[in-house]
Amino acid sequence: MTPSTPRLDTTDLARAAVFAGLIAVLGLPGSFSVFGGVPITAQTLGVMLAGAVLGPVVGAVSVGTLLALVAIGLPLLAGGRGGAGVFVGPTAGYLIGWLVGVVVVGLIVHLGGRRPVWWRTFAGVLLGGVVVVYACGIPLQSLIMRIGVEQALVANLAFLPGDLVKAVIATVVVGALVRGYPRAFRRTWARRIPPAREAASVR
Amino acid sequence: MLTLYRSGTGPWHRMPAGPKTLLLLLLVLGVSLLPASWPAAAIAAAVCLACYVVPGVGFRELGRQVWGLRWLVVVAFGIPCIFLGVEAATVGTVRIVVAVVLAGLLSLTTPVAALLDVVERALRPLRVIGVDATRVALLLVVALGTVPTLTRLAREVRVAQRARGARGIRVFVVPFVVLALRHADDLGDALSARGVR
Amino acid sequence: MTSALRLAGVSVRLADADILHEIDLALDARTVAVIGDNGSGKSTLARLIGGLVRPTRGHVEVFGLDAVKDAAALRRRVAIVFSNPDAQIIMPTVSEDVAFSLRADRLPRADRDARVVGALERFGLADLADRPAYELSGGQKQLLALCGAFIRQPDLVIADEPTAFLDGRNAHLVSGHLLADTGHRLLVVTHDLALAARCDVAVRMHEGRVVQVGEATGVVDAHAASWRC
Amino acid sequence: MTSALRLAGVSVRLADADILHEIDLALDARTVAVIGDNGSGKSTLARLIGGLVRPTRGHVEVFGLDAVKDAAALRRRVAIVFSNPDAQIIMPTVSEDVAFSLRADRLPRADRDARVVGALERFGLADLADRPAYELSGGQKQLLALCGAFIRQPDLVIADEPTAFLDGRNAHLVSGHLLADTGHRLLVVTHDLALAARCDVAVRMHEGRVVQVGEATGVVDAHAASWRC
Ligand SMILES: Nc1ncnc2c1ncn2[C@@H]1O[C@H](COP(=O)(O)OP(=O)(O)OP(=O)(O)O)[C@@H](O)[C@H]1O
Ligand SMILES: Nc1ncnc2c1ncn2[C@@H]1O[C@H](COP(=O)(O)OP(=O)(O)OP(=O)(O)O)[C@@H](O)[C@H]1O
Ligand SMILES: O=C(O)CCCC[C@@H]1SC[C@@H]2NC(=O)N[C@@H]21
Ligand SMILES: [Mg+2]
Ligand SMILES: [Mg+2]
Repeated sequence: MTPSTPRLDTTDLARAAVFAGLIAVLGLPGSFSVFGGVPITAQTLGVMLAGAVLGPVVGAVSVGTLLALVAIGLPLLAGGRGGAGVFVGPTAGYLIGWLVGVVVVGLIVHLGGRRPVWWRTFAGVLLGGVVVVYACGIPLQSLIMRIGVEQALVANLAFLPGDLVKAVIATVVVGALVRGYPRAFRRTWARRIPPAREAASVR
Repeated sequence: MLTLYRSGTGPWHRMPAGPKTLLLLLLVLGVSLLPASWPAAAIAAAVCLACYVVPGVGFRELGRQVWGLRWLVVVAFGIPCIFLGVEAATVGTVRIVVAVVLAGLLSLTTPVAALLDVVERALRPLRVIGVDATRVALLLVVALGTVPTLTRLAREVRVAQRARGARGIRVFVVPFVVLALRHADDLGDALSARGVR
Repeated sequence: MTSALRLAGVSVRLADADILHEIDLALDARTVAVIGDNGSGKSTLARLIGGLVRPTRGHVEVFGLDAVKDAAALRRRVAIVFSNPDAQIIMPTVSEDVAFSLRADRLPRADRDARVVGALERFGLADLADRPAYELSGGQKQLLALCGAFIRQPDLVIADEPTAFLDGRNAHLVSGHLLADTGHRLLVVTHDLALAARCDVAVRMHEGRVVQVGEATGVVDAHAASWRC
Repeated sequence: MTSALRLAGVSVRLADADILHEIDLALDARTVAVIGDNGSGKSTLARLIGGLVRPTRGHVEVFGLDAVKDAAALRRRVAIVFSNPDAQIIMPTVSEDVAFSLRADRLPRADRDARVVGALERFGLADLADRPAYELSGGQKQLLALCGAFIRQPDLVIADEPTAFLDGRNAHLVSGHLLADTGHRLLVVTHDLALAARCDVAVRMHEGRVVQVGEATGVVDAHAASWRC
């Protein structure tokens, strides 16, 4: 479940672990509301950020870690849910979608190891964090619930506004990190650029 | 860390974690493949009741699990009801609930540590393709340990922001991610210092 | 007559735990230190006075304003600084972050920029105005937090272990700014007993109760004596 | 003759920034303090000696072993303690975490358990053995980190601001354990000048260079004089 090739050093390992925890904390009860059989959850925002900040490989390890913990019975999904049961319930496809999506987000945002720019980030989180997640989630939901794909699709329109908002937030957050804490990305582009050019003048 | 585990001494609790995982996996698979008909729903429900009647879990626990799925029931019944009719909706709902509740038996009756061992053992053959099972297990343990710290950091950020009159999720997420990454750097050093390569 | 800071029969319960018990306090000193062991309730007391925690019982009054009922009015007169510098930063660059503190005042842009520049200069951050805020050193970040707090010219500054993450030089610099008499009162929670001793009055806490209030050096000595062999 | 700790022409570059410049050091004292301003490179020096950072140029030798080439051998003789108590605990319960330090030794289970129990007792944690580590207070967590470091009977303990997050009482306890002469050498990075003064030798850093090495109290006084008015 957790890919570990190519080999990760301890910093990557720690980052993957911490982001798994971060996605879990974004789903804590009390922080954000949940309703319906499939929750509207800020955890998808965490998935987008994992891909955008950690890149495809470490990001995937991170989401894989979260899913493995859920599978062995820790209540880390929105609303304190967990256990092997969720992998045979109607949201199973979305969870797989997170794993595929985080890779797509990472690949697009870090394309060629370049500095993330807002439009590429937005395209990445939209494609990986929304389209891919739906593409995995909806068919499996229709399979498990034995309803038509179109019907599952209609039912899922309820998530679209929320997910678009999350994609915008993720883009803004990544922009703020690029400006405020470039070291967040140091495993990719920040490693190659000269660090902190000294103080620009005061306006 | 709170878990879904409920301690007990019944047969499910005593069964070794590995075989139990396999058995439940097979049962869930079987239930999932049942056709959409009344007899199939009855079989599924019977299997489920049989699994929960065993001492150490019991119907109370079953009730608790099903109650936890109430929203799922509403949706799993509601949507197909509109498109497919009452029979298909009922049968489908029973099947989904039974599958989820059966799979739930695993975490209900097995401590997380035992399941970690199962993961580690199950991954060991993957050594040939470069998966280091011990390392994966360590990763899971470390990730679990980050949850209380991150919860505390999230609270720290929220309090500091309230003091400055700032609100909103963007404003929350940026410092939270920075703090999380700093924590990860410290954690990475501590792992190396304690001999993890 | 009413004190600048008055707590009457205040208890705080959080998540089913009694954190503060029946606290009565009336303080008028310009600078007050709060000291005590880990977990004794110092931060909770500071948050209570800053309006971030509500009393379960009793009343908290700051400048004659009720901390619960007049929370909005108090918010404009009280600023709070915490120990973790990263948690206090809101905007990505130094000057944006300081300017954030003024956003509610709806000043003309030029005025606002002028005040930001002035404040940055006062805290020695002028050269760093456009730098990524999260990549400053710990000491610089804490100065940034002070800058964002002082720019609103608060009447009371509450600081919760403001020097915990700092080296000697920066701790000295930060405490200098906090203790300087520039028209504000100070309530500082600290385990740096040298800093506490420089305040006028100290409050010593133990297991959710105030066990001693008085002239700072005396209280600090009594506290240090409680654990030094 | 070779010193216990020897750095020859060591420079470190991280993310294209020069962090340490041409450091030459030879130290033989039992306890060494490293002091200096925020960002002066103290932590990087400690991590270098602990084998967590590689020198970009030059050589680091500890007990005659090269920190890069003999990293594995050194790992068995050197233990490191950090300031953040939350980031050092790896396993879910107190005793499991201490046992984690011994996992490479492949001891028989009974021996291992006996050593864990002994170490927990020494650090006053015996009563907490089966508690979830995240429930401990900051001070207890730091004692647990020390316990995990000392159980391997290291020849050198490196501590990076081990008391930064602790209150007076716990800081006192932790420094007592670090300074006690129980057969280990100590290299401690600290901004607590009282702790630094209790070491034999102090190293003072400034902007990535070692600017003074000598008898601790003298170096500490010189450093404090550099920023006290
Ligand atoms: N939100 C909360 N929910 C539950 N318990 C809390 C909460 N905040 C604080 N506590 C508990 O209240 C007690 C006092 O906490 P507080 O943070 O006020 O102590 P403190 O004196 O500031 O300690 P320290 O020196 O470690 O900062 C502690 O035991 C703490 O665990
Ligand atoms: N991984 C890194 N990448 C880039 N720069 C780094 C890295 N680690 C440290 N630095 C920079 O190197 C300089 C020295 O850092 P170091 O942590 O060694 O200082 P320090 O003396 O320990 O400071 P403090 O007292 O704040 O802990 C700082 O300017 C820091 O920003
Ligand atoms: O908690 C689970 O079991 C999985 C939740 C899946 C939620 C999906 S992901 C895409 C869509 N957007 C949301 O906010 N929720 C759904
Ligand atoms: Mg506190
Ligand atoms: Mg340091």
